[in-house]
Amino acid sequence: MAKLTKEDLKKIKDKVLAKSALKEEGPRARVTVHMGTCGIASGAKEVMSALMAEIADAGIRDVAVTTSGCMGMCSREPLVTVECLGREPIKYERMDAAKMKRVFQEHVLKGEIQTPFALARGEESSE
Amino acid sequence: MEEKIRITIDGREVTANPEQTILEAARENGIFIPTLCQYADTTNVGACRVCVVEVEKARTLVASCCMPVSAGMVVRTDTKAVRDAQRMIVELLWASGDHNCLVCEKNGNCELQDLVYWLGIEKPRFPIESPGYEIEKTNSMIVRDLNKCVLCGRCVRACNEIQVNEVLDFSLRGSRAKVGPAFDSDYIASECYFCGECVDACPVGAITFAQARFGGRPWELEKVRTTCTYCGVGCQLDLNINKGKIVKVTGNRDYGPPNQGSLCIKGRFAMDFVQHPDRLQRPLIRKNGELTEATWEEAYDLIARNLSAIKEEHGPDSIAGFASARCTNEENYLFQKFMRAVIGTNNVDHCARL
Amino acid sequence: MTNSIEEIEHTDLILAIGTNTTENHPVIGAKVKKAVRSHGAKLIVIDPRDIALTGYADIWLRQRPGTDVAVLNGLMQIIISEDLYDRDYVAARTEGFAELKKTVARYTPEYVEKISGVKAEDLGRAARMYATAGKAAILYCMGMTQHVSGTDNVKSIANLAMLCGKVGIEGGGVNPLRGQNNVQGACDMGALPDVFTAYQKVAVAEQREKFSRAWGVPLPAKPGLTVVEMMHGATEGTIRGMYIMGENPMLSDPDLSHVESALRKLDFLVVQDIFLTETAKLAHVVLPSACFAEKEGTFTNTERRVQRVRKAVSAPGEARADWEIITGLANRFGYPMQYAGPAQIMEEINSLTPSYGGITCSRIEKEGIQWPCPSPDHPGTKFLHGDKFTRGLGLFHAIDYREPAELPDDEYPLLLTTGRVLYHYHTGTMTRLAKGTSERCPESLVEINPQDADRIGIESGKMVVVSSRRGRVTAKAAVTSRSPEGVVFMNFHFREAAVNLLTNPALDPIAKIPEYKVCAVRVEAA
Amino acid sequence: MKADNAEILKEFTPEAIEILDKVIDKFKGKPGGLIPALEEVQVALGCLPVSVQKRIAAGLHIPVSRVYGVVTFYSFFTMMPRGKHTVRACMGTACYVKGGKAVVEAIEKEFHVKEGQTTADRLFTFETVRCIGACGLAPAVIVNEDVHGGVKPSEVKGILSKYN
Amino acid sequence: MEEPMIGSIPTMQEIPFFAHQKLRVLRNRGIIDPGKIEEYIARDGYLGLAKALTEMTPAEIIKEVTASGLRGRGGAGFPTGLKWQFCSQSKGDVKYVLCNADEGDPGAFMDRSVLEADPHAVLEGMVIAARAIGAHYGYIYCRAEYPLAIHQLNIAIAQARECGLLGKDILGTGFDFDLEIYQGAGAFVCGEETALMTSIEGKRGMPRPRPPFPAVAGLWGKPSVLNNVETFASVAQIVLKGAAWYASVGTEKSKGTKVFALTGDVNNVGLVEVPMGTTLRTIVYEIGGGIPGGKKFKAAQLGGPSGGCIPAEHLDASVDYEKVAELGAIMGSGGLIVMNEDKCIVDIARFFIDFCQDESCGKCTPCREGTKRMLQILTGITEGKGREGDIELLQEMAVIIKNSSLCGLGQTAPNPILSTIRYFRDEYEAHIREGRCPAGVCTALKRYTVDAEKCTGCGVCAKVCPTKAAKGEKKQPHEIDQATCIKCGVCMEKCKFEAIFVN
Repeated sequence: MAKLTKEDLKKIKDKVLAKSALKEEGPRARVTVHMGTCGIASGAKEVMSALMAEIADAGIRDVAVTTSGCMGMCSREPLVTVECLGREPIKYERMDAAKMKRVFQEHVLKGEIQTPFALARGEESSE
Repeated sequence: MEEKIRITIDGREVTANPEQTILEAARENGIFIPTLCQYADTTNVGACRVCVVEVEKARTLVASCCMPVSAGMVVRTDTKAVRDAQRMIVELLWASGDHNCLVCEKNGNCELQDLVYWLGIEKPRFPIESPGYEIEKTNSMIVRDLNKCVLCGRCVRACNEIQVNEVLDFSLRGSRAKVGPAFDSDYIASECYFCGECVDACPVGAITFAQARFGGRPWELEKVRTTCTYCGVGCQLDLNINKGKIVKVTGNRDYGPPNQGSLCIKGRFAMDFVQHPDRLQRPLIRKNGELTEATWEEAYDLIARNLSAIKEEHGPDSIAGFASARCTNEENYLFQKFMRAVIGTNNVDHCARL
Repeated sequence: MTNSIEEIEHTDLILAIGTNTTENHPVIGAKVKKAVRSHGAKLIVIDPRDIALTGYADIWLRQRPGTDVAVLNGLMQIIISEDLYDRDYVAARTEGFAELKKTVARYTPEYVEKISGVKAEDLGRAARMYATAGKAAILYCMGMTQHVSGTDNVKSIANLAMLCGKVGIEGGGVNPLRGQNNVQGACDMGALPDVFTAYQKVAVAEQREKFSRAWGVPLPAKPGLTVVEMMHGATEGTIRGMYIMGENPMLSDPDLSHVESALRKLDFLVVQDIFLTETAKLAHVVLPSACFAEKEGTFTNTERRVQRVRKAVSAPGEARADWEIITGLANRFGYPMQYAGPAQIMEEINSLTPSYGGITCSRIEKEGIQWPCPSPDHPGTKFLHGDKFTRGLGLFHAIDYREPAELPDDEYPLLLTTGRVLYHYHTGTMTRLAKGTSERCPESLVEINPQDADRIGIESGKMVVVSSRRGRVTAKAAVTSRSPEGVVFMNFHFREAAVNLLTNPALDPIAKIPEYKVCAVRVEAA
Repeated sequence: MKADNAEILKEFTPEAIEILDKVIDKFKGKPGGLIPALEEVQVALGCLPVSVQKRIAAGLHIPVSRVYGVVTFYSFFTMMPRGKHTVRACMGTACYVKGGKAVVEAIEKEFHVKEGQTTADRLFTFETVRCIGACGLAPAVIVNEDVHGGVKPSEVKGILSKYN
Repeated sequence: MEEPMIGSIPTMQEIPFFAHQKLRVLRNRGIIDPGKIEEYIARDGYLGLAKALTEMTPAEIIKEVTASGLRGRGGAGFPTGLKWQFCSQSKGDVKYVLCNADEGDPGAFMDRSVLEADPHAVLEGMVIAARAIGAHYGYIYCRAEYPLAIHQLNIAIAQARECGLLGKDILGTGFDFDLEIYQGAGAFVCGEETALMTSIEGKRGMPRPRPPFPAVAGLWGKPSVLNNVETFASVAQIVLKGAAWYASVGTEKSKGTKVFALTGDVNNVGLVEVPMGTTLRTIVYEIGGGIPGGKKFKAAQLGGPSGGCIPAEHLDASVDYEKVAELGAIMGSGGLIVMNEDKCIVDIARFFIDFCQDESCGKCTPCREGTKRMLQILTGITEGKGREGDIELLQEMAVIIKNSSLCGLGQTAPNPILSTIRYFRDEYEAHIREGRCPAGVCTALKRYTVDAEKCTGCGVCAKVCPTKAAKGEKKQPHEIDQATCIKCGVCMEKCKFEAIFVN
């Protein structure tokens, strides 16, 4: 990335927001694996591997995968957030490879929220 | 010169230089604050905390050795909190090692002993626990008994900041911390130069002179100030004499230039020769090819006779004299005077070039 | 020293050339290190050996032994060509600059590198660092003087210091570190063949007459012989009698076999010492003297400070202080010498010696005084040449590099240089009797570079034979990169491996100092 | 030069020495470079024995006493060769209150090591650490890079048996 | 379209753990990918910096930060703006900005989490601080135990450099600032500011006396500002949104939010950010979800080994600098460890003093020797060797050590002892006078006894007892001989009738 000026910051913001926004032409969905130290210690890496394997197997191209830091709720790690176009994000708790596989197959691909593992919906509020 | 500022110590208003510490200002005004780790001409580290005082508006007690004075500062050196802290600190130090004055070379000249006495501590409230280090007696110059070490770090600073030999440092940490050469080796196996600065710096009996052991109690020793006989630096030193013998050599930092109390291994530890049995005690005269003892009169006679004869026969310039860079000014003066005025030759030289 | 020891600690730059300060003058060495570590002074070391000071140095120039004039000229060439010299100082206080400039112009960094092995780039850095430092003190020692070019070396140092205006200022100067406790005093007291006290010349009638009057006898005008010349005289038979007070030429002089035969040829030899030294063993009469701890008097240290010596213990047996012995002898010769003690001798010195005029025993009770101190109210002199040099203007000497007298060749392929080690002193008469120093350094070591050692096939701890055209000694090898390739180092403290059996008696033509620092040797496994 | 390397060659291969010298070169003249240099060397060589410390001291122009003082001050540094795996039991407050002490005791008992020691077979070096920041998993045991959370004393053997 | 089952899933705001939090420092958590600077920028990242560099003078930055009431989040709570002002007034062309990421308190992981999840927030704060004091170089002192944090930081630094947000001519304004990570090598004391600087200088991390203060003579003797991760992470938003915004939450003297690492005997272990002044009860019971297993709350340890315990009676206390200090704890960096009734308070005090004495650098006497002796006394008490007068001696020592130690480590090390004696003196006395550990934790004081009513005399305890301390006639109630019992607890574990209990 080239050296930025103040004006560039806003442009980047708009660009990122535009790019990351879910849309029909893709990406339709985004899966975020929360990978802080505690998440990783609880098995977030296995969850991530399972997810990547599922995506590869399914040959899907319009699902974005991203990582993020700790959600703060260490005792429920690993946590995964699934966002699908036009729907509220869902946080899944205490994930493992099998659950990830199921969430991918059912929720991401078919839109069926897996309530047994779901912790919450929506986003945290910040100022 | 910067302007003096006014501060109050123990109710007395005194003046001080702005860059002075509380300790320095107090000392200058004859107010006693005990110290242990403080050592002139080295960094004030504030480690032992014996010198704590109360400063108005300060959150805690402050170490007077490293707290600079500031205008209007109000200091108390003698409150209960100060004394309680000093007592606790000294008790902790006492209990932390093998401070057994009966067998300690420093008895009578020990700063910890002085502190215990000054504070009037009967015995520490903590069980005495010596770390149990082996006493280092592996060289003939310096003995180290780390069981007596109070970790004031004076030896480390003496080694690093005064002599800049950089042989000693702290190792480990917390209550296991130690001072010494790298890898916890003994002095003789280390790169130590045996300048002995650490011995002079040690306030307790942890680092002492090996050859002075049992050579005399501090109060039995007479210190004679003189100039070192070795190199041309001319270090001022104290020969410590007991019963007509040199027991040890100590530096004295009050003497000022040229060495400010520092010495090297030779000045410090190579004075054995003075008392060596091989010293010449009587004049010797060669008789039948052998050097045999004689009286001064016989020796003088023989010299006067022979040199006069040579002078008579070959002239004064057939005689030559070596003066000595080892002898005093007065002796060299007399020697050249002797050669020039008595023998009558300028054939006088010494080893200046060698 | 032109300046004082304490100034070293607070100067901006120290240039140490030909001085292994930490081993030979440990307390001054400490000041150098302190200046660097605590006060941020810069340090330039010029020495063939990797001495302890190099570890503290900003720049270390490792010249081949004996190439100092080339290195110093090289420094000056850069300083002049880059216009870094002190123009005002040179104009106001010196003469002979044009000559100097012309001579040193030849010493380009590349040329100097060829002669000395010092990298051109390093030479440049050093030149700039020295010239641009505020205060800069040069320290030197026997590594400069014990060469056939010794006088040239010293003059070149003076040239450099004057060129940059660093003489006559606090923290600056040209500072020879005197090796023996009272070598300065012995010189000051006229224990030299051509001068009385304070360098008053025997050849100058006026000065001679002053002493003649004071001593009540006529005095010879012709300068006498130097030590090495005396030995030659003894060999040749012109010197028949010798009186040696407290010296041990049998170990300290170069080419010892020659010294021994000279001393043996004497008709009469008197040696006055505290031990039966190698020299004393050859004497006809040996007089036992008191050592420093057994008598009163004064020593003058390397910074011209006259300090008290005090009696702490009694001399053994019938041994007497040297001054007592001399007065006794003089009286026996019919020349009366009556002194109540050294203090009274000092009074006589005060009266005859301008620079010692005000240095009385009582004044130096607490702290020594640095000469010149002409009168009892004079505080002494911290540094010399503040306003002007002794001769008025400082004279530049245009000097060319000359090779040492003996260089390695096929037969003797290595260069031997000699010196002291920290733990011993001179011929070892005293330190070798001390437990501590002997324990720390029990034997002589031949320091040799790993590359040379590999080539010759020797290793640390093995005995080797070192031989020169004059003799051979056996000692233990210490393989170390402290020694540069092609150079071996030995100390001269051990009679078992008396290095002066090897050294070359070639003299500096002016100072008559032998070239202890360079000779050609061969090293082989023993 | 062979003679200069004699001591260190007894313990390390020429390749290892080359790595060491590279690190020394990297930090030569850098203020405060000692600690990062020691960190890198320890990662590369596994430990910092006397010979290595001497070489670092000489290379960085730092007194060897200071190097040793630093090595023994920081708990990260070790002068002894380590085991194949490093087992660290967290003894942060959270782990302590959740039974970390019992886990430590179990490891010590099971593998006959004390804190700071290496097992006789050189398989494990056992240490305790003051909080790895994974308090949510208390009590935690870290083997090499793997964090094991909620460890019970009885599970210790099973967890460690996977490492060999 | 309404999801058929979604109603059964609570919203984030309906979950108490999240509901009571107010995210400022943690505002990007779980949202951005910390490895992508553009995601940070998309959340208004570096706008604060842009404002500071283009619209504000250094004095204005300091004024804004001062007005916000931000206080150092590392423990002592010194006003950040004031610290910067002192440093900005120090003369010198070389100054340093230092970030303390040596989060050494056991039980604290706030800084790790921020560095892992939002490293740019810290960088941005540091650049702003540099601009305020006139520094051009900085260090982040991060403990080596945080490999992921260091990894994320390295990525963030590289990206920021590439974007011209670090290095020369930042954002084209002509301001230069760069920084590097300095890895701690495992010494808790290096969290102390002068020790941290000594450590960066490549030496043993031993604290130096103050004055001179770091603002005057810090790293390498140059004026330096040291703040912790959370403090720096707060700065950019203060600059961007203004002091008034920041000061809008919190108490009179403690403004803004505080991040806590909530751990121990609590249902929701995790990282929480709450407004200053939130009650301990809210944190423990609402956010933390209470104590597992229906156990009782005994105390919360605040401020790690330098802090103190707050007992149940003060659950409703407001958590802010002043109140916490008044209760004998300190805010510290934010470790909040909840302890239930099963925890022995003497054992906890012993744990903390063990930590402090182990981490003491050894330089000053009170800390080096004093903590060792306090540990010895406390260990004695937990082993049943406590003596009358021990409590008083501990108190006296604690006061003197606090009062006379060289650095913050020693000056706070006795806090856990003082606060536990203050609130749980009876528990100390039970150990000393009755040889009893009320919580049944101290092994040496455990007494295993048989409830004769429940015992069926099955003999299992006698069979498993390694020292034959448990014995009795068949079918008769058994007994445990206290003299030979080694308190291994096997008998209790194996008893099928729950007839063996421990007090």
